[in-house]
Formats: sequence, structure tokens, C-alpha cells
Amino acid sequence: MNKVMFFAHLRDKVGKECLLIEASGKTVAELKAEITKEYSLDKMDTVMTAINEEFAGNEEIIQDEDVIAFIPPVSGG
Amino acid sequence: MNKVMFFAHLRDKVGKECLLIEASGKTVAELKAEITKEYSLDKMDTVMTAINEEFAGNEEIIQDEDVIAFIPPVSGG
Amino acid sequence: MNYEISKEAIDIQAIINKVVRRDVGAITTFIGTVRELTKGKKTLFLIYEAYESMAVKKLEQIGKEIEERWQGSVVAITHRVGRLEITDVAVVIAVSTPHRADAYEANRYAIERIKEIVPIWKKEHWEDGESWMGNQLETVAYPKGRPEEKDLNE
Amino acid sequence: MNYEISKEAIDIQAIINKVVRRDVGAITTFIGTVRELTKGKKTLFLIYEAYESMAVKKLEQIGKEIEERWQGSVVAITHRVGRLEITDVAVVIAVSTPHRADAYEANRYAIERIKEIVPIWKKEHWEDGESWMGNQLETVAYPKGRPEEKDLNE
Repeated sequence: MNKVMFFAHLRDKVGKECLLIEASGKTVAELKAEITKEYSLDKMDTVMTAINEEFAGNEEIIQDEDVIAFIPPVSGG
Repeated sequence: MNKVMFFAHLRDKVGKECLLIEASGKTVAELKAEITKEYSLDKMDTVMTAINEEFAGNEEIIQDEDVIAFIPPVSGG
Repeated sequence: MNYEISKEAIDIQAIINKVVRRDVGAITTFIGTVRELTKGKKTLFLIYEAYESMAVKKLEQIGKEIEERWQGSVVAITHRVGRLEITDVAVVIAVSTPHRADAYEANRYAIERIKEIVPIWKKEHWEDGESWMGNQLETVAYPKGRPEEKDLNE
Repeated sequence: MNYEISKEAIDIQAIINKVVRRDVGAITTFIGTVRELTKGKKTLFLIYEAYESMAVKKLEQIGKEIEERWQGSVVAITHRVGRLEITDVAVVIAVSTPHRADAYEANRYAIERIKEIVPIWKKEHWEDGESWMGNQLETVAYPKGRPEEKDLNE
């Protein structure tokens, strides 16, 4: 199983801080596309992805137990 | 009369914080030359002069009651 | 613990103390405070949210980048989260370096990098609503899903 | 009282507080501390001496120059005098500006100007002696008796 985390406006849209999903074997892009469709998310091309707290490319393949986080454009500082 | 102030190594060389001198009517350059000679000061071309707490040029003429200060290269900060 | 996310008010002196060294004479700090007006709109207060564990890692990464690029530098960064009022301190960056020019450059690098890669988000609250802020122009897209070299080195 | 010469230890937070504004989000500070080693020579302690009344005027002048050049900026500077130990804070410069790039540039300008025109002198004490420090290279001469435009604008 995989924990998928949402922040800022994505959290508001999805309505949850995180989901538990079986995503192992999928690429980041595939998972992103599924979530985008299921929750009618937009502007997802500005959203980065992290696997286990490191930024990950779209082609990276998710392993079992990986923690995925979708990272909207940041605004700290 | 004029108060003439010395700082840092100039103070050490002159041996006083200040002198009372009759300097009115003299230019800054004239006063500087006199003091340089009297106290065997060197490197005086790196020393700036202030009249009443403002930097003054060598040609400026000293008025009665003006406070003169010789300002060695500064090293604050 | 030079890199922290804090739920409490930041003690600026404590951050500075982390970078004081006997052989380094120049320290710069950047202090980001909550501004009342942004583009003419009046903010009442802000909420900062962080992906805390990753944010600390990314602050550490920025510190490492600086210590590699500016020899002898020492960095400490604390970013606050939660509700902040106008003039509250959101972030403090302290950098000490042997040469003072570097202290300014390295510090500037840190704030720019924070705005690029540290997972922290700001929600502005106004009299007539609220909104999560994206990057300032919302123009940066990440088609590959992560920041690219180009973005990272700007 | 944004420009001061202090005989006591400088309270950095107090200097920062002088430049906090509701509509300004970026504050930089420069903190100059006493370094133990300079060119391999070990300093035991320093004495700073100032022509105090003129030094305050010159700090005010630097502040005015900055506020004219960087719109909306606010400046506070305190320089300490007397005996300072290694790591003691000699000078604190705080600058707030509407835009963060300006906060770095304006602050840098302040420290460079202090090193040019503010009548403060440093005496280094080593194990084997002591000496008043001139400007770092002792190469600047003032044949006309005062800093020239060229020197002032560098």
C-alpha cells in the first residue's frame, strides 16, 4: 500500500490530508493522472511530486510502501 | 581659539586628545603642515580633516571657534 | 539542529547564535515578515502550512549547497508555520562567512531557493475571503513532475 | 535614534525592531563580529574608538543616502566602542525594504560606506603587541584632505 499526501489547495479539493492507495508498479505520471481525474483537479502541470520526501520525475516507478506527496507551487519565505 | 582633535595612532603620537590652538585664518593644509612638522607625523596624506564634524578640503579656511579633527583611515565595521 | 520548522515565534538571536564562529567576522540575516498590503489588498493574517519532514530536508539541502559554494560558510534557517499576524516573523536565515560579500550572496541564494523547493505554503486571509498562494506569478510548470536543473540553478 | 554609538553590548533584536514596518516584508541585517584570526595572526581582543558625535552624523548620512536610493527603505545602525572580545558584536546594520533584493543591496552599501567615512578606529591587541588598524590596505590617500566624489560613490 502507498500513502498519498496532499497539501494546500490540493488538500482542500481532495478533502483529505492523505489517501491509502495501492500504487506500486505505477509511474508517478500514471498515479497523477488517476488522481487528477478522480478529484477533478486542475493546473496539475504546476504540481511537483515527491517520493519519500525527495522530488521525483514523472517516469519514476512507485514501489510498495513508498510515500507519495503532491507538492503545489510553494510559497514559503 | 580652535580645538584640534586627534584620534587613534595620531593621538598616541601627539600624546593628547586635543590641543587648543589659534588657527583662524589658516587653511586646513597650513594647519596640517604645522602639526605634521611639530609632532613629526607621517603618512599624513592618508589623514582626512573635519571641521565641525564635516569633512573639509585642504583649501578651506578655518574660522574662530571651529573644531578641527584629524581623521586617520577609519577601520570600523 | 540548524534547520527547523517552528510552530512558535522565532527567536532571531537564537538563530544567529547557531552561526557565530571565532574565525568568521561577517554574519547576515534575512528576516521575512508578514506584510499587510500585497498588490493593494489588505491581509488580515496568514496561515503557513508545511510538509514538515520534507521541508526540513530541503532546508538542509540548501544549507549544504551554500556550504559547498561559499567556502567556510555556516547556515541556519528556521521557518515558522501556523497562524501569523501582520509583522510576525515567517522566516529567519542566518549565514556567516569569512568574507562579507559572500555573506550577502549566500543569504540571498538561500531565500531564492526556499521559494523554489521547500514545501511550505501560505494562505492569505482577507476581509472578503482567503486563498492559498502559489509561486508569485504561477508561471512555473513542472512537466516532468519535478524541478529541472535549469530551475534549480537560476 | 536609528543611528547610535554604543558602549554596551548591542541588542540585535532591538535594532531590528527599529526597521519593522507593517507594509514591508523583507529585513536584512549585517552583524560584524570580532574575529580571532586575521591573516594568521591571533587577536586577543580589540578596542574600538570613535569620534562619537561625528560618527553618529555620518551614520545618519549613510541612512539618508540609502533611503534616497532605495525607495521605501528604513535603516538602523549601531556600532559598539570600547573593549570587545572574540565573537563580540561590533556593528549591526538593519535595513527593511519593500523588495527583498533591495534589502541585500542597501545593507551591503551601508557596510561599505561605514568602512569609508565613519570615524571609528580599531586597535588590535595580540600576544606580542598592539596596533591601530587603518583601512584594510592603507592604500587610500586623500590628497585634498577629504574623500572625493569618486571615493564616495564606489
